[in-house]
Amino acid sequence: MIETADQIFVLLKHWLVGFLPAGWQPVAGVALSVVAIIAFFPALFALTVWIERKGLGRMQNRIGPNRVGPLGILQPVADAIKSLTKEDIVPLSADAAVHFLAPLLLVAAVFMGFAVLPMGRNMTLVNMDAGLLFYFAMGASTELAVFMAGWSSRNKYSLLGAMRAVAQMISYEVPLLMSSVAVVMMTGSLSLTKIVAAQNHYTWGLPHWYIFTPWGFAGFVMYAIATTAETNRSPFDLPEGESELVAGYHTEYSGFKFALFFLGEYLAMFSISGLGATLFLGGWSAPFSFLGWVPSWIWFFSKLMLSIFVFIWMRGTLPRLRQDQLMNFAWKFVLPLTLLNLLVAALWRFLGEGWERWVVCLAILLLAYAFMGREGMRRGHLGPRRYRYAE
Amino acid sequence: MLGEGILKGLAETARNFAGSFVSAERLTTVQYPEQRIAPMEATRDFPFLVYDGADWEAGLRCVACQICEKECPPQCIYIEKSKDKKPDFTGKPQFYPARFDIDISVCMSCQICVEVCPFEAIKMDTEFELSTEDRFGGLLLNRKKLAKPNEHYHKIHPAEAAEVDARLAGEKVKADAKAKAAAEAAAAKAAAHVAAPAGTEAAPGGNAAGNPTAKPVEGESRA
Amino acid sequence: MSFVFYAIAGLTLAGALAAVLLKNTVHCALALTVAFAGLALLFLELDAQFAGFAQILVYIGAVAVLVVFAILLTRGSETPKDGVYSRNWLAGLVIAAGVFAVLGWAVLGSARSLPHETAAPTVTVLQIGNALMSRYVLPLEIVALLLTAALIGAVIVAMHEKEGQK
Amino acid sequence: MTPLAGYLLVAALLFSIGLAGALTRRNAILVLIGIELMLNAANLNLIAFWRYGPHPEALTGMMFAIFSIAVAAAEAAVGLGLVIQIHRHAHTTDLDQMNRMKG
Repeated sequence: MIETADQIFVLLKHWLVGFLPAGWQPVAGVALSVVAIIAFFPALFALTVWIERKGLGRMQNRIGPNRVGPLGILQPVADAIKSLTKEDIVPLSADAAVHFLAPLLLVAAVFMGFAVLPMGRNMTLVNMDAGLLFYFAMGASTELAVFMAGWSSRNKYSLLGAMRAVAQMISYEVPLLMSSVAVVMMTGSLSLTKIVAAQNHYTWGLPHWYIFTPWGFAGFVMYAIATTAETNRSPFDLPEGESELVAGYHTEYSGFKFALFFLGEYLAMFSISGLGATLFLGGWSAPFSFLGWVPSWIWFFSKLMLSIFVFIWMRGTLPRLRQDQLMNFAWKFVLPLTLLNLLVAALWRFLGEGWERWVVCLAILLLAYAFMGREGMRRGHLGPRRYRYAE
Repeated sequence: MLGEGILKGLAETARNFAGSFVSAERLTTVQYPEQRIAPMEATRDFPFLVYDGADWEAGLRCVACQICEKECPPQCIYIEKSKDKKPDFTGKPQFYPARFDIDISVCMSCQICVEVCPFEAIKMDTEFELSTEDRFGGLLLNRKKLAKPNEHYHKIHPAEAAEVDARLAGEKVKADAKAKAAAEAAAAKAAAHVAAPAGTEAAPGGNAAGNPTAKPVEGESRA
Repeated sequence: MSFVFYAIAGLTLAGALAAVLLKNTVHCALALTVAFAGLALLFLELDAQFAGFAQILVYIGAVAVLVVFAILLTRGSETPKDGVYSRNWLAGLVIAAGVFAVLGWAVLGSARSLPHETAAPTVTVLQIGNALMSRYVLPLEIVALLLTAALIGAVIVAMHEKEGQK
Repeated sequence: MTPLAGYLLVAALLFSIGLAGALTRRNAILVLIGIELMLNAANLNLIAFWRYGPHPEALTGMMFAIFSIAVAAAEAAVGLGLVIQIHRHAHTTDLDQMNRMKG
């Protein structure tokens, strides 16, 4: 019974594909999985919109939407209908072709990223040998889509927003890659299923997740910072800073195309937190050995929703970073620490079993963190803001 | 240490989030149409005309002196004086507004009309759900819609209403006393006039008996 | 000649032609991205998975955005008034056609003696890693050095002369 | 499967398109785009020959192509840096007007 629950989707697919003649079966299998992903994640997007608005409300001492349906559960449906029925205005001076293509390219690139994520025991759509490289290759093309959106609307604010967004995504893509390179170095393979398999062992009931090692934890923190910046969320949402940039690169979009941008942003959040769960939190492996009977895909999606809640939590708390602070933080704090993290991971590997590797690695990382933090704050580009009032 | 502030902030929002399910103080939302906050004493929305007694037309305190019409910043009050007069609360015949319109879509609830009104005739109401489908006529309240009994005034601004009533009662007493004194003086003069045989026909103050003495006195006492 | 090869080759060549012929420079840059994507698909068609993804990551992720930034920084997005092609464009075209003629003649001439299709090699990332660390470790170090030099060089070349402005 | 000649022809055509772009365009960035196309055509040749070569497990062609991608990216970065600097100095990216050697 447990086995079937764990493999419920795989068995379902085989059963459904079984109806087709043998020749068509592989193609139909892939098509079925693709349809499943394209149907499931936008539904999860609707649920997350509701969770976000209720969560943010609760954090600000208010209730959040509760008018549309019981507990406001139909609010995403209302938003969807509103954005579908709204008129899709394209500015006259806009570059029509590029303006139309930008949201499509963004959503397509983000959907491609889901192909390599292992969502459960042998539930990976495409088990690629260079899966992580494929994921980052797809992630890299979203920057171009953002630029196309900003430039083609021929609007100063959206161009400014697009420039800020692209600059931010590029400067935080380097730490993102570097922190996942540490995981690749320790597992010895770029394939995500192998990474999850490497983390799927238990000693005394505790799992071998990478986050429970010093370099893994530091890597995870850097990864989390980089993902928040990659998806333009919470403290790094300067590109669509409502206060000064109207709505950043998607100012001139309305109706369905604006909903596509919104969907693209949330899908990017899902896929990048799914990747984070796979790299550092052991993908679909259970947190404790005695919990092994729970189906594997439940663990993957609970970790995913946990990181979504952390995104929302950060959005409810942190103020927006200025562009120069954002850039300083990326190049002068996160990147050096991720490079150092690579060194520490190597050290961790060659010091062999035993407690001294814990001490050495922790010491190096904490020292570096304290020193760079203090140095950064002293020189003023990392710490709290200092204002120069007019004399 | 870098990042300390972030953790403190996150802890604070977590406390808010968890607290909102538990303590009332962390969830301050009032579900407007179902639950309401009791309006405070000094709430003011749109003006209304106060009237004493049962019949609103006769009991209107307003004497159409049009001060509020002149003073109103957005000029949203329109008054047409009546031709005849009707007795006010002290019995003295006064004009009354044949037509008194306030366009509440223009009114900005600044309460200047209440401050300048010498006759305590216009006060600020706490009623704000006045939306209508018709944007022009619907929001133009005429005399009948504006008039509300003194009891309503007592209900919404109890302290202020009591103080106003006390003052009016005082004035009424003073006016009555003056009227009584004037009546006796007139009676005494009439008696003296009859007693004095023929002379002093053209007594000074000949016109005093003709018109009621209350008007000038009332003006000063009001200042 | 399978249909898929034709489609991808057509896409790449169309992107390349558009990148060269279009008037609006930003459209050229976007057409260049289509050419890069087409090439990446050609690499995948040739079972060079690692090279294909590296091509997407490096070219579409970085070089295309770099080109677009350069275009905007040099105010290239407004179409120039006095024509898009240089004066002696015909000479350039003739030279390019000549080069293509020579290359085409060489390829078609030796078409028979070219090696034929062999079984698809299964190239795993592990093999590439080992090759990089064993046989190609010297080129790897040199490329690392070159990339650092290029990184610093590009920044210095394109840096605003702060001292000039002060 | 398509014979090797197909890939070589596509690469040759791509190379000549890049060359035509580099030679005929007026804007410096378009010349750089042409050069990028030429480099990519060379990469395509490398990988085609590696794939159809006698022993592909030696990985020579593919490694060569990966290194050439890295070098081409570095070259593009420096080239565009130069173009930006020229534009800032001479306020034009038009190659026909850059005919003065004055500093």
